[in-house]
Amino acid sequence: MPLDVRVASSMAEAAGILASDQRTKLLSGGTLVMRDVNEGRLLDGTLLRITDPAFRQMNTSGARVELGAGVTLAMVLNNRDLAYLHAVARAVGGPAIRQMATIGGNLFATTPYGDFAVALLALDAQVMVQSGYSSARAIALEEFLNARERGISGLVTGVQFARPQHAADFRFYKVSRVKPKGLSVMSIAAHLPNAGGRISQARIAYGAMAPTPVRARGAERALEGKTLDATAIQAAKAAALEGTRPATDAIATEWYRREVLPVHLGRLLSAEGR
Amino acid sequence: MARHRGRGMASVNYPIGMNLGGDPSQALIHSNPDGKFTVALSAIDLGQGMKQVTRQVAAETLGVPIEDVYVDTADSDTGPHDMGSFASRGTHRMGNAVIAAAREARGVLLEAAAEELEVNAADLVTDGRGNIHVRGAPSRSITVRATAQAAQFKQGKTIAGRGIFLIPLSAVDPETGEMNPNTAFAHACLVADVEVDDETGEVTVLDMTSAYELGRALNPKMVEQQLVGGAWMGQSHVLFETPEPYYPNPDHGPRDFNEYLMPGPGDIAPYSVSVLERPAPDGPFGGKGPGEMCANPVLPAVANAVFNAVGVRVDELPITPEKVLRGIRANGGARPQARRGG
Amino acid sequence: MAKIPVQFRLNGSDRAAFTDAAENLLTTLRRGLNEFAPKYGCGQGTCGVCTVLIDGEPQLACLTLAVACEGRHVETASGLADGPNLHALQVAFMDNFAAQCGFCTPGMLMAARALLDRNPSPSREDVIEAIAGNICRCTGYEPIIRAILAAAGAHGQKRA
Amino acid sequence: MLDIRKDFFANERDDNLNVIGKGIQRQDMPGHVTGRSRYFDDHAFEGLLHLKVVRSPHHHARIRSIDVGAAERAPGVKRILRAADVPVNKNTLLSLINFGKDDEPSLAVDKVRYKGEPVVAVIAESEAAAMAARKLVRVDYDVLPAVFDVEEALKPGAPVVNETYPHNYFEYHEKFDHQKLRFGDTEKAFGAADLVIEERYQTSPIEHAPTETNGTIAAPEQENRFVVHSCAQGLFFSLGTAAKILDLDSNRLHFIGGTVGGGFGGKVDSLTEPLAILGAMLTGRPVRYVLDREEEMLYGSPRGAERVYVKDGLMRDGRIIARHIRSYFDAGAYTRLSSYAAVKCTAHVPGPYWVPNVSSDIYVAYTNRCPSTAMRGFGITAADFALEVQMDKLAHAVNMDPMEFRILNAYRDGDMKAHRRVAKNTALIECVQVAAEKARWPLSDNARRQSSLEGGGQGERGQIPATPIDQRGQIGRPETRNAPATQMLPAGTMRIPLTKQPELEGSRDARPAAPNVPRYEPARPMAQPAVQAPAPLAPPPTAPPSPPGAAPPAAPAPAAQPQHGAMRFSSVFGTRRR
Repeated sequence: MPLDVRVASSMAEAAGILASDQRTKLLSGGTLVMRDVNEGRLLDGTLLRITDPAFRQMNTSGARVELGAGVTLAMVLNNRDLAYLHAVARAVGGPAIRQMATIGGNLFATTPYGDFAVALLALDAQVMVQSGYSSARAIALEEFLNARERGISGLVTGVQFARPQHAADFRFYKVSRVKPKGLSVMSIAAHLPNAGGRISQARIAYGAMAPTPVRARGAERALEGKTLDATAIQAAKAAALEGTRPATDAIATEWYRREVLPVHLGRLLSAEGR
Repeated sequence: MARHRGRGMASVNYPIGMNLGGDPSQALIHSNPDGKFTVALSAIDLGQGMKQVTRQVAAETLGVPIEDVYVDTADSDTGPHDMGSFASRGTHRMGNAVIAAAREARGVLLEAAAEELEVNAADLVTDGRGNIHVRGAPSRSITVRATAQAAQFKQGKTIAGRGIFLIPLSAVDPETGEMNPNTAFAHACLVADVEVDDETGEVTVLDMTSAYELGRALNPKMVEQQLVGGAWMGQSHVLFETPEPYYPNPDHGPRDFNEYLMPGPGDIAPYSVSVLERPAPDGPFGGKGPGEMCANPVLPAVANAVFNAVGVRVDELPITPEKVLRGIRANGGARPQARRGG
Repeated sequence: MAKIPVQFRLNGSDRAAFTDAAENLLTTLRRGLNEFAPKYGCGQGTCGVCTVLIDGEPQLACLTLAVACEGRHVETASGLADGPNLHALQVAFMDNFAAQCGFCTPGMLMAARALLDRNPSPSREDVIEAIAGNICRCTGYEPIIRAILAAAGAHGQKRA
Repeated sequence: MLDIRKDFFANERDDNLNVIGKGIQRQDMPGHVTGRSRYFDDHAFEGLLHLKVVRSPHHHARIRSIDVGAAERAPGVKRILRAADVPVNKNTLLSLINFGKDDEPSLAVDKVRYKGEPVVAVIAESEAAAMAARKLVRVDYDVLPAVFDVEEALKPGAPVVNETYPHNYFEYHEKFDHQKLRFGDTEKAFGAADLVIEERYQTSPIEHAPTETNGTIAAPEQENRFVVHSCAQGLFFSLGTAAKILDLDSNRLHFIGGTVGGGFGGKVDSLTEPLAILGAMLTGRPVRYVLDREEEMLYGSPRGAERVYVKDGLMRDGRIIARHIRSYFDAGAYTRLSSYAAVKCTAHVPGPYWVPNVSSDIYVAYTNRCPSTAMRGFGITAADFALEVQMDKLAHAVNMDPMEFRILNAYRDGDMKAHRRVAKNTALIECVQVAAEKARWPLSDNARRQSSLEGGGQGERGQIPATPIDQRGQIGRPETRNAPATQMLPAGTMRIPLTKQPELEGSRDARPAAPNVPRYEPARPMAQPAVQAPAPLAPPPTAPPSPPGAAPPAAPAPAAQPQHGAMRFSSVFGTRRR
């Protein structure tokens, strides 16, 4: 019973197949699943491909941005409306990987991968999940990521989020050993909307600082209602580690990640980030 | 935040070839009837350029144009025995074996030409452009092509040669370590400029400058390939690489090129090399072989530059940002040392 | 195991092969069609030596499902030269001694080709970005970067 | 990026050559840029089978049982290889030159000694089928305690990694647990030094990480032979290893290789050839065995880690008067080539400097990790890291510029090296001078005036000093590790005859001149270099250990053997294969 491949022409059909057969895995960009196939971790069952154009659809012009789960990082890079996300997309893989890797797939990438999900978390994105033939329901990305550790069911059809008022309100900073491209020592995304010179509803997210991308609640609180000055940044740095659970891996130790997180957060906030 | 610049240097030598000898290499050379030569070896080209360097050695020794020689390696049915391509032995050992084989083939070539020109073979020279002529009398000449045809179809001579090069094995004294190791040594001195971030411990190599003495540079372009690629590998060894990031703890071994850290194309530093040529008495045309040593001076030079920048000695490789940061913390902050020129 | 037919254009000519359902394009090219220019380096998407162009875009053959290439155009380093005439990139790689063991070269060339097709006069940073997914263990990258910039120059002159 | 300084050593060169010295295009470059270069895996075979190995999940464990029943019945499986299928299932690479004992199986027999050690091989119609069947192989293990630190491994009572070397170290000369170097009296010199500085250095393992992973395709050929497409760095090395393990005559094997996707030392071990050929022998079909990248990273042998202790005696004026090195090669679970690296390292001590008193003790230790092997700079790279960082520290300690410090201590033509041979063809000083000039690193006029051609070999620089020797570290007798010196070798003592000139076949015309042969000048006759009888030996390990401190009783000394080119390594190292 070697692997076989099925093709679904609609998302509903795909969701139905996934719901009815536990041994079916969605093959989106292939960067995660095909590696498992090549290395013998995935040996039987069914790979599901989706040809539904909606899977790769983008609505990026309006205030509400909608990206199909099958949208690749290359498509993001080629879309002018999404300029504020280009730095994030460019932080993933090389050109060939970006041609294949999808936003949906990135939501399932385990740490220290998944930098795009970090950005989406800071943008308070909703994940559209379709279970069976019912219509898709929206789940907050944070909730989705928490559920991911327990194993999520259903088909991720896309993500939605409110476009930042000003591109400058959104910042992303990835720390990696290898230039120009490498695994995250950590990545930090921050959405810092600013009303009358004061930050309101700051959302900051970390990658590689926990088993999944996580919110930086301490830093967010420290900045709320403040002007982004040295004092506020100091306060944010002091609260930077709240809620983090970094791991030791081939890239860095837990100790190192904790030690430099405040430094890099400070650089992001003071726009010193490279 | 502060970034500190630092400068370090190191000077090294390197023994060429299997240390104690006893590592033979053989070569066979033969000519087609039109004077085009094939060199049969069992040497391995891993990228270091074995095929081309032996091709140039053969062409030089035979006295024919480079395009008249091709190297065929490695097929155990046609190529004679060779220990292999390691220990920087390829150029030195195989180069000498090829010289030996080419000398023998050249000897037959000149004898055949002498018979055609009715002169003494000892009076003949090659011009390296496919002609053989009497020394001092270029008009009395014959082409290599015509000579090979005459040898094959008139004289019944094989324009061929065989060669072996073997430095006999040396014993090692158990109590003093006395031995006869390599006789050819290459030399180098390298200066590294780095920048160290005292808040994160990150080290950036800004520039490298070196001088290498390699015997004769048989092919400067290929020497450059080795030295530039080797310097990158040295930068990689000293700052990035290891399959056991927390050695001797065996956990967290990298499984792919994402987890196994090496400098990317965005990490490379400008590198300038000067090559000195002090021919090795026993090297092929004095050549030594730069393949292995070219990473070595980079490791200590960068380590010494890190100390010069922030006053931290990291004596365990690789020099990761964590080790540098722990050192800075232990010293109560960065302690930049005296600048050195530059 | 039932084999599945797949047809696509390979370097301009129509080819067909029988593959396993979950077979990757690299295996189909190498073992099914004897197209050996793309190499196996990792099967993980981490080394780039299997980089090919699919409908003009760079992709990793080892992570691409062969059956997903049905009807598409796959280009490898074998198709880079125009008959006996080498592509400007191939000439530049030779002139700059930008290969040692040569194993990364076919993938490197295709990554560079994808760059130049999109951006005929790239900056050094553009070139570095374009080959960021391609590992070279021999050259230290500098000769490769120089070769790609040189090829871009040559392109420019051709156009002018 | 690169320039050639023809102004140096010009009178030692004839630069009037035809093609040598010219940057001519590589013969293999057209193949590389067109994708036509053929590597071992770029060969089509009808009916190609694929081999995958089952690897140990434990660092150290006894194998209780192996059940391959389910795997044999799995779809697409053609053959399972077990240890018993390997004709000669114990080998050591350097057995081809008779150096060291066979200590490594192709497939584990009773015990696994490192995580990732091959236990069973599965051969199937496709890689997927082989990987699926691999999961069905059941191996029961009793996990054993493991040792990962080289110095821990050498302590009595440490877990025994490799029973062929039951004390966890390679055995040199059938006599010592390490390779010695003794030149002058380092202990006395440390006493006389203004400063004594001892430091510890540790290098990490390094993966060769060639872009082409290790692999082999082997296929039955006509005339009852086997064609083997190999990535080996030593074609005949690999052929000989395969012939031995498979108990075949060498002419039954037709090895083809020579175009390799990077090696750096990682393709010397010949791990894939024997199993692929065995598979072809037992299935009658072409068999392909290629490591995947994760295997190459984790279980392809790395450059071994080295721990180096450097102790220097230094004078305030910057002269190093004594240097002692104690270092440990981490061989992992099997010898492979580490034993040779230690000897190469011994010849390298004390680095490119003249030091009047030098000694070293270099150990090869076995640990429960993937066996290490050769890599670019083997035996030298780690030592250079340690020595050159140490040199920087020494210069700092006497407040000298590090370049000036190197030039002051640099070796020169005519200097006596610690392995008792005269240095020549040296050029360290010139390299330092040129690097300084390029880097605009200021040097004193005096340093700029120095030359490798002058001042070497003068007075004691050219002499072999009187040297105390010892019997420390006898095999199986850890209590002897601190034993006192047993004998003083007189100045000028040489025991190893100078190597005779190289064999260089190929006669007739001597133009262009044949390369000169390496000539070692003996020490200048201050004390006539005399071949002396070896020191009295300590009693063999079987004898009752003498109380610590007590000098071992003398035993009859064997006469020095005459040396000749045909000598076997066995007579070099006294470690003939068992």
